[in-house]
Amino acid sequence: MNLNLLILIPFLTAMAILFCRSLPAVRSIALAGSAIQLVLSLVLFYLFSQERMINESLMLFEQNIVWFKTLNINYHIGVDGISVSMILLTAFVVLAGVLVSWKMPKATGGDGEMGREFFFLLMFLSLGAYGFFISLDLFTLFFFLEVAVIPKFLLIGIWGSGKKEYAAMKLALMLMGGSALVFVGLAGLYLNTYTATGLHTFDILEIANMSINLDMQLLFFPFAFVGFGIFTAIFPFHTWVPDGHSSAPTAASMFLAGISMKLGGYGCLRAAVLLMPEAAHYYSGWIVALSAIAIIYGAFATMMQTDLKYINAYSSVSHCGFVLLGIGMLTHTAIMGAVMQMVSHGLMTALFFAAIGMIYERTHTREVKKLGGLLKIMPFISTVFVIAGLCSLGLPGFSGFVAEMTVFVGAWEQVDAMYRLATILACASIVVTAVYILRAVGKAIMGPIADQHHLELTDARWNEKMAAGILIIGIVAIGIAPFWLTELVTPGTTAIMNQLNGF
Amino acid sequence: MTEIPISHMLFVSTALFFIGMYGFFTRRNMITMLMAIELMLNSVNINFVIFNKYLYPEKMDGIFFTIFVITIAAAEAAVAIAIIINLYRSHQSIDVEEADNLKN
Amino acid sequence: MNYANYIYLIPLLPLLSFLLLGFFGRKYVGAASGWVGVLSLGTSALLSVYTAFRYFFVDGLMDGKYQTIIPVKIEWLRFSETLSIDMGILLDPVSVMMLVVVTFVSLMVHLFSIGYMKGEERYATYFSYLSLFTFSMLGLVLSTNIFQIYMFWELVGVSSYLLIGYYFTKPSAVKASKKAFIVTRFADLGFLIGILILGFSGGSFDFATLIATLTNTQSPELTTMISSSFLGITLLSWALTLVFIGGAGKSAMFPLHIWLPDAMEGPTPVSALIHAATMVVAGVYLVARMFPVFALDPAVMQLITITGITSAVLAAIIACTQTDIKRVLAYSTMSQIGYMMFAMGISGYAFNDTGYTGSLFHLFTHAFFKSLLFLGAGAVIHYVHSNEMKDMGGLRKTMPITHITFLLACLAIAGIPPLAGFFSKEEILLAAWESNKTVYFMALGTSALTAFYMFRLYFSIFWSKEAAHHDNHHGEGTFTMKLPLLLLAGCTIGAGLIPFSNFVTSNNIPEKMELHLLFSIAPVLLAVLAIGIAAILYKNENDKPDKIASSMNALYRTALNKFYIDEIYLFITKKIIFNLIAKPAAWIDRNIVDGLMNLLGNATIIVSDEAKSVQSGKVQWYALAFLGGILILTVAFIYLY
Amino acid sequence: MTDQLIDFFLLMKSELLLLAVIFIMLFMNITAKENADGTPVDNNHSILVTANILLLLNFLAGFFMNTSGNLFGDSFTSTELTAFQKNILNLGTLLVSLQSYTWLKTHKHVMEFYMLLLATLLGMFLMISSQHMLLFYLGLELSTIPLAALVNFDLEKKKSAEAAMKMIMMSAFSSALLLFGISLFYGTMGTLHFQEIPAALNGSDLQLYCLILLIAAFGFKISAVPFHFWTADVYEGAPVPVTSYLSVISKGSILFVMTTVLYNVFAGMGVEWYLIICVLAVATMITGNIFAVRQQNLKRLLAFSSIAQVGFILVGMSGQNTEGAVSVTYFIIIYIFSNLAALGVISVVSALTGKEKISDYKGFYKTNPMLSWILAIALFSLAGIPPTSGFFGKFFLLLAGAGNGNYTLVIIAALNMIVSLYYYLKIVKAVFMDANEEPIPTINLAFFPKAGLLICLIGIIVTGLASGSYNYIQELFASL
Repeated sequence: MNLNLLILIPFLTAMAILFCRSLPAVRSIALAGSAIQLVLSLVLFYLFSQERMINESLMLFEQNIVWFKTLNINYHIGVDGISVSMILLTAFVVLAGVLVSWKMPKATGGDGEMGREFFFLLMFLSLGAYGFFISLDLFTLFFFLEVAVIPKFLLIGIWGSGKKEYAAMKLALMLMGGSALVFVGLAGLYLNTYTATGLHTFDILEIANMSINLDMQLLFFPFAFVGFGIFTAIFPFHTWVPDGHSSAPTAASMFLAGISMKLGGYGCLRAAVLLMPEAAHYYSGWIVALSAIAIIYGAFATMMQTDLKYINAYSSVSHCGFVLLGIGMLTHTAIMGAVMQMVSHGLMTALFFAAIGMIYERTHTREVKKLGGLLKIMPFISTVFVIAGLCSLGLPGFSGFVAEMTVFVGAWEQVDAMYRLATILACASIVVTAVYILRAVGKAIMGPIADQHHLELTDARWNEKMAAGILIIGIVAIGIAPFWLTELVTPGTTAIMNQLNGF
Repeated sequence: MTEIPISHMLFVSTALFFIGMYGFFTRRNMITMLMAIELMLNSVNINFVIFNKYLYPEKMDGIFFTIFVITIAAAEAAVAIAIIINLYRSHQSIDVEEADNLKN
Repeated sequence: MNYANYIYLIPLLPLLSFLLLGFFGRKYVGAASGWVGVLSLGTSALLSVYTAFRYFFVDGLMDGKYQTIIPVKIEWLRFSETLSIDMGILLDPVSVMMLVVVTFVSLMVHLFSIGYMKGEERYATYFSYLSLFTFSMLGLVLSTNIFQIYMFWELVGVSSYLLIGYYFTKPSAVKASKKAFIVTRFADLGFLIGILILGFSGGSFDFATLIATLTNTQSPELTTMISSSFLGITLLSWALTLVFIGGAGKSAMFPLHIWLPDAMEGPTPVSALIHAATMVVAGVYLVARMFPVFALDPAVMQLITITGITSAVLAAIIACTQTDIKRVLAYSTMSQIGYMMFAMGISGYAFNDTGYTGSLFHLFTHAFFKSLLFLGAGAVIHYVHSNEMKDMGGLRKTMPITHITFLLACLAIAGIPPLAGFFSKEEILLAAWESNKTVYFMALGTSALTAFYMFRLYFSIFWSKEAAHHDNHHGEGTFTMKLPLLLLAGCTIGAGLIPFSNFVTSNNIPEKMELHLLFSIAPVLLAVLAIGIAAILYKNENDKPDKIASSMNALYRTALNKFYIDEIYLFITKKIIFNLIAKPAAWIDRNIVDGLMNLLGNATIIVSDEAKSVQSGKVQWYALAFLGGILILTVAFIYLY
Repeated sequence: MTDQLIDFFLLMKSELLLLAVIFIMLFMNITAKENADGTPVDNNHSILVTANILLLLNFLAGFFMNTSGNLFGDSFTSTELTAFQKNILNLGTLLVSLQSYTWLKTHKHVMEFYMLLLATLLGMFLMISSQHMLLFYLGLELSTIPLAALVNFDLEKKKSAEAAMKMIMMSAFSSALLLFGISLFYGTMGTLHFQEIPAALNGSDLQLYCLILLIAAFGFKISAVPFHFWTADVYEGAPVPVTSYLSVISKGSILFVMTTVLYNVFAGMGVEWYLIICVLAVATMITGNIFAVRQQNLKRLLAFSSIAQVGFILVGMSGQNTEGAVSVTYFIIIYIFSNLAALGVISVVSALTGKEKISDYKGFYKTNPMLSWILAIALFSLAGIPPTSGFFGKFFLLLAGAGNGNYTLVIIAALNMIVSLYYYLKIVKAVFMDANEEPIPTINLAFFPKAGLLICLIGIIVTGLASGSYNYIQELFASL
């Protein structure tokens, strides 16, 4: 399969959108485009599974085109199971995001709702994500990582709510900070590679086969890891998450939390841990400590939030901590868990934001205190909310459980007392998670109806039902039958483990 | 007649240069500042000439440089004065301290 | 018919009915929802009984021992070479026994609910939740793998949450459901860590492998777990204690019991199913499931004993003072589970295992009479529209069937022969007598208290004052409500006669049941005495109970307020966790962590503002700066560098 | 003799063509018709069309018949590289000219504008080709003095006059210092010929001092801190097209020369100038960014941002390897496109409405979506956000800088990118997100500015994604 299609389809969709005049045309094209993306990613999944049976090499469907010859920068793409799972996640979230945005959020500054620009930016964002996940060249990887920053800024700033400009600016600057650190890390890595031709290289597979000078690894690993970590809300650089997520329009929140935060985790794994394994061992204690703090501290901070979006945003901090915890533990199971948690959190948090967006669109408030008894008024949306919540607190049958448990089991394999303590703290967060999720559910969804005006509100429309349905299918597919996902990612994670154990 | 040592010459030119610079920093009249610049340029000219004469008498580089510097200084002064005149039209003053509307 | 051909249907049928009712119930099935549930459950129950019959009488027993049969097993999630979650079905005496109990009681509750829940807006949803619960509970009892049990453990927790919060517009119901979930979740945290330790150090999540490894004294895993310790306690003890904490949470053992009384906010049939017969005994089941491993560690066994007996006594005392009939029953449940628990604790493995058998026997019988009590209470509540004793009285005439069945159940729980409770309780008391006299006397006291408060309940409901004139629009209930009462009453009478140790023992080798009639004299006499006291105090309305209550004011108050345990929890959560952890965390995040980020930005802006004056607009100053730059470079590079 | 003559013409092709254009303009100016009352006929449009066509032809001619060789006793050189660099400047000038259409259309002295402008360009060409300090100095002055006049081109504006005064004073001062340095160089080396200097370098303190003076003069022209103070004032006071010209063409030419001079002529003092450049780079980046953060006037903001950009360029220059030189040249192309696109929009708006403040641009998107996007993309390119070419430019600059092993410098540069993003986004925010009661009215662009902006836009997008230009520059430098 030609992976370029993954970039091409969003690109063509975006271009087509530019030439549309009316909102219905725009969103139909966007819907068609994202549906094609989903089909494409499913086809990719199928073909990948087929190919995997006969092809042993780490990356499949590789393509390598020389880009900047003298700098040895290539447009090198290919996928392994981890990328495929991320691509699937992206496709699911994109389609759901487009569906949720059927009725456009209101824009400021421009003319009317600016549907064209909105969907254009959404497509652009998905292009960045796809490109990122298929890149096998650090330059390309970094290129796509940064491509996604500006659309986020505009989406939040134009269509957001609340302190949107502040949030947009904060998000853009902090992510840019992350990129800057990533840049330093990658550039340092690049300059310490030596190929047969005497040039440096950005090629991930080539670097993986070299041994980088240990001092240099120790110097650049923190840059790369923290840089990517900022995208995944590493403590203490997570503060863009609450503000950014809560101010963003629904679809943008879904993209941000569902896809964008995964870029970081994927990058940490692919660029930092895979390429600098010795440094990963050296710094793993730090990573684990920071992520354990993020998990438990994020969870406690969530308890005090009263805005639904803030609740989910802070819980994202906590949940993404599991990703970093899994990576930091450096055991095969834990890393696999981290990957699964990325997929799971992506779907789950997108669903959560979708539900919150639907509630907000109708009630015009996200304050838990002003909501109540929604289950009676809008049973579908409330059920979606509860499902997202239950997935978030790790209920078996949903993806969250599978991912978290894998991380825990993997984390427990590290026998050192400090790691154990971190694991126990992380485990403890499941209780805190239950507390804040149930508080939110109990107040907003259950309980007496808070506002009699809410009684006139309607339940979900077809597009919203479809959006939620798509995400729930994803969540349940992992929750009920995780084996396909583990099978998919195992070769990739094994390669990382071999790299980690290879010295 | 004994030859004047190069250091004497250089002393003169350097002194001239810094006198010019001092003038440039302290004078408030723009025309005077231009004159100070001329002093600096002339010190450079002296430099060129004496280096040429004392150290490298076989080539004419220094002398030529001097000629060009003199020419260009004239052109520069011409444009500068034109600008100053124009400035005077709008500001009614050629006090450099008063031409500070563009700042921060 | 091979087990593998049909056995998976037992849990899957309720799942199907859950999906059907959950997705389409409200719109398409409507009033037929109840019957859908009954149908699926009925099939499950029939299959279960068939399985039990086959297992116990046809092919379970080989070489004088009940075999562990695993007809279905698939690898669900592989963690590493040794560790994986397998989904499977495990048949051994305990699980088969539980299978029968769960499906049967669930079927009864489904039946009863058809009448009880009639006219509810979310009728279909109710039955889908019930089906979900039954599915989860069946999955739990059939688990082959400790992680599988944990998964279904969580699922029963959430179904319980959904059912307690069924009346979701009632704030108290919402609160109770939240409390139930969070408290058990807290316990599950222990369970989870216990699982992690066991899995990592024991080398497997699989029950069979785990038990085989750890009971083998030569195995390196056991050696490691016994030799390595943390805070002076061996790893094995840690693991088992933590697992037990999980069980204690689910089984509402002291001090994790606080959720159970509140859980009575749910519809009464739900309480009968979940909070009396099945889910709450999961803790006991868990200990039984891993009994060979638990038996390795006397310290943990002692902990189980202490927890069990404390809960039994405490709950019995509290039950004497409560006025809400469901709460009385809830505390009685807790007390009875305490019985089962300490019986587990005092039992030995393979020999001297009367406690084990007694515990499970009691679990078995208790399921019947306690669900009967709850359903009876449900019928009463349905009739009088209140939970409070003071609103009841003299109902024996208007509700004859309920009255008789309720009386039978009360007698059974009080341990009056030849009802079911007598046999199982005697077995437990016997075991206690043989192992620990203190426990025995405490248990005996509890037994008497049980008889007392049960009859206090019985007399208050059915005797006491004359029946008030309730608007009797639906009579005692429909046939579907009476039938389960009668069936359960039948079981209450008959279940005790089963020679239980022929089927369930700790090492699965059948033993002959012995009856010690002489030994039984004391408990029975005590029970009768207690019933007598209850009759004097409560049969007719009088002020004696109040006098007695005021005469031991302090104790009464403390018991009435449930020993203030709720308040302690409230203090810890609200005051300490909220105010000292969560609030500061949120504050620090906004003001310090985020503040630092903002500070960076603001500092840049301030510096920028301040620096602007450097650009003064004076050309001479610019030239000076120019010269200054040159001088600095000169000095730096020529003289310093 | 004919061969020599042909060589002469070919080698000086760029300069001669430019001269030809200047003379055509001069001729047209002399023969301009007058109305009956003695005022000149208003035929600005046709003059502008002619000028732009001539510049276009000039630019196209730059692609052909480029030969290498030396003239004037080896003090003038022409190579593929210089031809390419000159043509970059040609393109830039063409773009500036296209964008100044709106402004010049109503201006009284169009011809003079072009003559002065092209005279400075000629000076830059000479500078780029120079192999001797004398020629270099002549080129430098030729490119500076007419610029001062250009800055004053809105004769009636107070700001314009002040800016011009500052510019001429400062440039006179800096050239005096430069000359002082050159004279001392002469004293120590006895030659000012670029090919002979490397052999004469001995690394003495005096030579180092001279080098500092030389770098200061460069620093003045490219506005490196602390020689940058004039920049903001002049940029603000000058007419926008002149600002554009100053910020990209003038700066670009000096950077070309600086690269050649430092890399080739003063390679022997590499250790010394490397450190100086590093210090300047850090100071420039930080100062430029810090000052830009709080600016309200767009031109002033872009002035400081261009200072910051120079800091980044200096980081690349500190790489001291082929990548360094290549990335600097490459970045200048990108910078020309990006900055001209941004200033082009501002130029049009300023010419038509006189509004130059950020707050004036609130709600700009509502009335001028196309211009807003161009402005935004240009700013993203300046900030170094992909997929614009600015990303590639910055990436390669910093990579080249890091290639010398100075990671600290790269880290500082990377952090500065964040600050710079802040103020660029501030503009974007005003344009896209803020509501405004009285937004700038919808602007109907004339053909020339539109063409200019579109070329910039295409340049911004294509230069990066298509690796051709980078590889070409790489070949040019490698062939030296």
